Amino acid sequence: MSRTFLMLIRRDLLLAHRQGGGSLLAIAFFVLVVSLFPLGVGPAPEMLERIAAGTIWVAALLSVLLSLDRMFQADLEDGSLDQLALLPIPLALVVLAKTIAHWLTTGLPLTLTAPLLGLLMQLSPDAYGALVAGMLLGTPILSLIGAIGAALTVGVRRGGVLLTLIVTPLYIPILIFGVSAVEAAAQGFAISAHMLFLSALLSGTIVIAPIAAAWSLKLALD
Amino acid sequence: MSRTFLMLIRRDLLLAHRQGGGSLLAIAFFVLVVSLFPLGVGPAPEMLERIAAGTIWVAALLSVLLSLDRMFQADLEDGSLDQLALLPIPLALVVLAKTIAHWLTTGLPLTLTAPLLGLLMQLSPDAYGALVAGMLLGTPILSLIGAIGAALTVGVRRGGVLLTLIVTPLYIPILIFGVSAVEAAAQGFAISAHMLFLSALLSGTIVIAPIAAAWSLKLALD
Amino acid sequence: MHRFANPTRFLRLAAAVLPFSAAVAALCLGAGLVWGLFFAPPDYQQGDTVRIMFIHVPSAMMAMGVYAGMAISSAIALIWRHAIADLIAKASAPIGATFTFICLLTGSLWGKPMWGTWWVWDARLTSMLIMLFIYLGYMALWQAFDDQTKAARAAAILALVGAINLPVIKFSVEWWNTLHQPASLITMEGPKIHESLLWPLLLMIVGFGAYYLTVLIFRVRAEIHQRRTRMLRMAQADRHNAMQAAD
Amino acid sequence: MQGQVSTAAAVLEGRDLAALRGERLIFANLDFTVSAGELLKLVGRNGAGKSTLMRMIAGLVTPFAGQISWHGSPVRDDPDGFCADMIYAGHQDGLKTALSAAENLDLFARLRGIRSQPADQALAAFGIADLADLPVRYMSAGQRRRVSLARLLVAPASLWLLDEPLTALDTSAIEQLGSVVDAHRDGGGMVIAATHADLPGSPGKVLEIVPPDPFEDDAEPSA
Amino acid sequence: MQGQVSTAAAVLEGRDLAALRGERLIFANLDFTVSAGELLKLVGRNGAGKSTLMRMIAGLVTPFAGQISWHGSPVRDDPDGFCADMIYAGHQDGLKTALSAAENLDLFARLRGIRSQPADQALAAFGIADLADLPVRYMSAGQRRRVSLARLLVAPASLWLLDEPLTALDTSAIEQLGSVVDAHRDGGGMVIAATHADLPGSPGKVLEIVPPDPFEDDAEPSA
Ligand code: HEM
Ligand SMILES: Nc1ncnc2c1ncn2[C@@H]1O[C@H](COP(=O)(O)OP(=O)(O)OP(=O)(O)O)[C@@H](O)[C@H]1O
Ligand SMILES: Nc1ncnc2c1ncn2[C@@H]1O[C@H](COP(=O)(O)OP(=O)(O)OP(=O)(O)O)[C@@H](O)[C@H]1O
Ligand SMILES: [Mg+2]
Ligand SMILES: [Mg+2]
Repeated sequence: MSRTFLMLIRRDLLLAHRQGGGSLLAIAFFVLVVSLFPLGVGPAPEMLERIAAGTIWVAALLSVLLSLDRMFQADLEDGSLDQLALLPIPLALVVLAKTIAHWLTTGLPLTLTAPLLGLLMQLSPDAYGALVAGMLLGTPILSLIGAIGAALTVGVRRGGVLLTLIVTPLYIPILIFGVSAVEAAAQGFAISAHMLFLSALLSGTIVIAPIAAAWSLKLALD
Repeated sequence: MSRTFLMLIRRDLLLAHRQGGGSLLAIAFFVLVVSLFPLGVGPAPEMLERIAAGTIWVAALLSVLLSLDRMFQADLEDGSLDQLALLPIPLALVVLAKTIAHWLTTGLPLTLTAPLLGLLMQLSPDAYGALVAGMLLGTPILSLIGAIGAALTVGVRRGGVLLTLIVTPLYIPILIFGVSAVEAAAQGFAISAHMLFLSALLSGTIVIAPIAAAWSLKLALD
Repeated sequence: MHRFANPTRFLRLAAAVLPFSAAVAALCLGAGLVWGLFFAPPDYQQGDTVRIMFIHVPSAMMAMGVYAGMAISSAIALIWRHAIADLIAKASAPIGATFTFICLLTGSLWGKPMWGTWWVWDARLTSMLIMLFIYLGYMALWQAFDDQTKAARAAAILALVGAINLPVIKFSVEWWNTLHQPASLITMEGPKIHESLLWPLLLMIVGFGAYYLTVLIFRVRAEIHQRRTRMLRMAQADRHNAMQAAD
Repeated sequence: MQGQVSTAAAVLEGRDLAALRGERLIFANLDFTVSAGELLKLVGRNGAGKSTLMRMIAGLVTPFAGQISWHGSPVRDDPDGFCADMIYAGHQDGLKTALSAAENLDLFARLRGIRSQPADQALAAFGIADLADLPVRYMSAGQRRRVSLARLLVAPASLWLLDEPLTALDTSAIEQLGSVVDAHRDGGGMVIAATHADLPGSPGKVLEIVPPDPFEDDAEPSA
Repeated sequence: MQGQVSTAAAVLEGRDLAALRGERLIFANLDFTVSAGELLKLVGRNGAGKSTLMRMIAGLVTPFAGQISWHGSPVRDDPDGFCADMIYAGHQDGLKTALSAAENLDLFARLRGIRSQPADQALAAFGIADLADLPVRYMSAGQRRRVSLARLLVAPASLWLLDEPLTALDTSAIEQLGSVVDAHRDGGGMVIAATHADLPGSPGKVLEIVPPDPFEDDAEPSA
């Protein structure tokens, strides 16, 4: 069982790699979206500093959103989702493995890129820790919630945009806590409460999301 | 020829409608992204007013980006792109028809929604005209440039994200001019220069983009 | 089979050019660096930080120049289906992207003492950042196709479309008033830089150009050899299959 | 509608199965049995419900009525045990086009945990050993089909479910599939195949799927 | 490799064609002719290049060498005129699953400008008149194939290109296709079909695609 599980993660990483620099493109999109804002909003540094945390988090959220689309869709289209569903392990574990692979190829690289964007957006030096810690806890939740949305909309007409609509509202709490942690840190306050909340959310979703997503996938295959 | 052309536009509109409220979803995404900002940045009105134009334009740009993905992909996957390419009219006209349909289902509804979001973001009353006029001229350019990107990446691994990477840089001039028109109007300046620039850009791309996209599509079918 | 345009002519030309370009690159870069870093006088305003210029300006010029070259060879490849032109464009991209990156890096290193910040969102800096993305997109597009002939044509179309960014970068300092300083080297009235800085700078520029040419030749050669290996392997596989089928 | 009951003990048994698609009853009161070494051919006109039954047996579609049992106990009670001993080759290939043929097969075997034959050998059985390292993306329709059928040989399973396996295959590949199926049955394996053409090799039982009588009372879905 | 030259004047003619896929020569020096009323069957093992040739004739794939002419003049000179008189039914159905069968056919006929038969009649010829208003999404593999073949009847064209038309069809549908093809040929139409199984109806010419000799010098791509 655990060998199959690890093998599934490796499979998705291999595919992401073969299908052309998965994480690199996610990072590029992240940087691009963040740089759109100064262009739109204007370059005044004190202005940028104020919107820095929000912009970086929103961009991370959009980058994850954009990459969710293909989480199950590609496997459905070529029939390999049938094969995954027929593996002799529970479908929820398959989903968990795919979600971990998704995080490793998007959430993690985004987290590692975030400080650089902080520099571009004139983020206050005290806030970098909170930004990275928040994203380290928050991005796995994004992948997990995203897995539910991706499973619900897989094989559905206009799935991509529908997915966005379903998932974005669920992302908002994470956005709010992530951003307020950064702002608290910038003003010298403690961020342990924020981190505690994100950790609790993570432990909750890591249990619930794979099960919910597995149910939804079964519907798509039926 | 012109009957086939009009029929092609009708076809895509019909499909967008049948495949589940195409425009509605684009609008919803647009509204969602804009409303993330007061959440991420905080609700102070003077702050919102300063970032209003930029945020609305960036959100419109992202909504269009997100909808480009399926412009040719769905037709490629089910083989109807072959049939479209074999119609007895030049492929560039087919592309133009599809682009017009794309604009009618995304750019136009976004333009019509934008004033509402202006209200939400405390946009200065003088600026609404510039916002709508700019988007009316700018969103067709987004669809046209997007068609090139969509055609280049159709059928390609990780096409969606690659598309974004290719197209976003090309969108930036439109973003900058659209936003600065709104800001000029808010400060009581004339915006005719901005509109002239956008019109010129539109006339240029309407000629070049369908041809470039048609070339690229031929590659995907080859 | 002209599509695999006989590359021997290119290879011969490359072999002839290579020693010169390598020598010019080594000489100019060596002399320029020593002159610029140790002998050129510090600027009366900027002090020693002005020496960043000797890397920054040549890499900025090369970033744009390489892109222009890439766009031209893409056009040639599209119109005349010239295989070597494709390879030149492909081989140029990573070099150009590196120059762009160096320009951004040295620019922000310079920006910290000059403007008090690593980065500002002014038109020139931003358009340079965009150029980096166009380079990356171009390279990613090559990677995204397995079929090299298709990849070549798609990438060529993108290179041409992306070329509109070039004038935007070049004239950004004039169209928008920005922090970045306007052109002082290549202007209508001739260079506006003091001679003591101008000469090492020119040396560096020539050195960067020769360096680009040298690396380009190496990369194109590698591409040609790779393609040959691929063709030989395929021919071998076909023969093997034919022999098997005959048994 | 019934398959003939064979003399050997049935390993796989479907009883009183009914399928609903889009609120329409596709088939009902369907029974079948498959014992060790048997081949069950599903036939029926286009749209009769062959693919639906196939997916139902695999466990992908839930029966609207009836029950499927494996070695005497309902599949529902231990789906993972059943999955471990069954391979489903559906309409779609289920191949990753970015990976080579050998990589696809290796992945399949590793995910299932046990490997019965190396990928090369399985590909050779379908006459495409020389394409082992070619990405599936480059393959023709028939070549892809061969790779997807080669999966049957890389992981052990006693039940094979083949939905229109002959699609796009040329005559030599059809012969090869026939002998692969025969060898599997000789070793006690079972095969269920839905196909319009003839599968070469020793003949098997036939189950014809016919639409339910719309006037029969208890076949009505609302009943 | 050559098709036999027929006595009637050739309408479609391919001369000295070669195809390159992924920098590899698939076939070379291929010649064929098709005259009014003729059926040309493409045969060859899996991966021989039947689909490639089909797409090349349709104008989707550019020939690496050689030339195709239509009524004596190169297709390249007037692709639109050729397209207006040709229907290509490829591997993929080219149907929009959100639309019903009738809507799909109507769309096809309207885009081409001229309609030869109403959709219902075309669907009836393939025995699925009752499915006219069912969205294609809900159809089985064979039903979809029938809809996609019904396209041949809604718009006039003298050349039909059929790539593995028999895939997923049951015997009755195969018979129907056979008679549709015969009727088309009787009216002077031409058909090129790539298929591994036999198409019923009056026989046609056969063109076998064989791989180029890898030992022959000028077939070497690096030459
Ligand atoms: C990351 C930040 C920067 C970027 C992306 C950047 C980019 C560029 C570009 C694209 C050029 C154009 C070269 C040409 O027109 O041929 C250039 C030239 C130049 N840059 Fe920067 N630059 C940056 C920061 C700076 C800073 C901080 C300074 C010093 C105050 C500076 C001084 C110059 C000078 C003196 C030139 C030569 C202008 C000429 O002679 O035409 N740059 N830079
Ligand atoms: N993009 C590509 N790159 C490399 N090889 C390719 C590519 N596309 C097709 N091929 C190869 O070209 C050959 C011809 O493919 P084609 O689909 O025309 O065969 P086919 O005769 O239709 O076979 P089938 O009977 O299996 O459908 C195959 O061997 C295939 O592997
Ligand atoms: N989601 C759905 N909603 C409504 N009807 C459906 C749906 N899916 C399938 N059907 C119908 O169910 C029937 C059975 O389909 P199935 O694919 O099982 O047929 P099949 O026997 O495999 O046919 P074929 O030989 O054409 O492959 C078809 O008549 C089809 O129209
Ligand atoms: Mg079926
Ligand atoms: Mg084929």
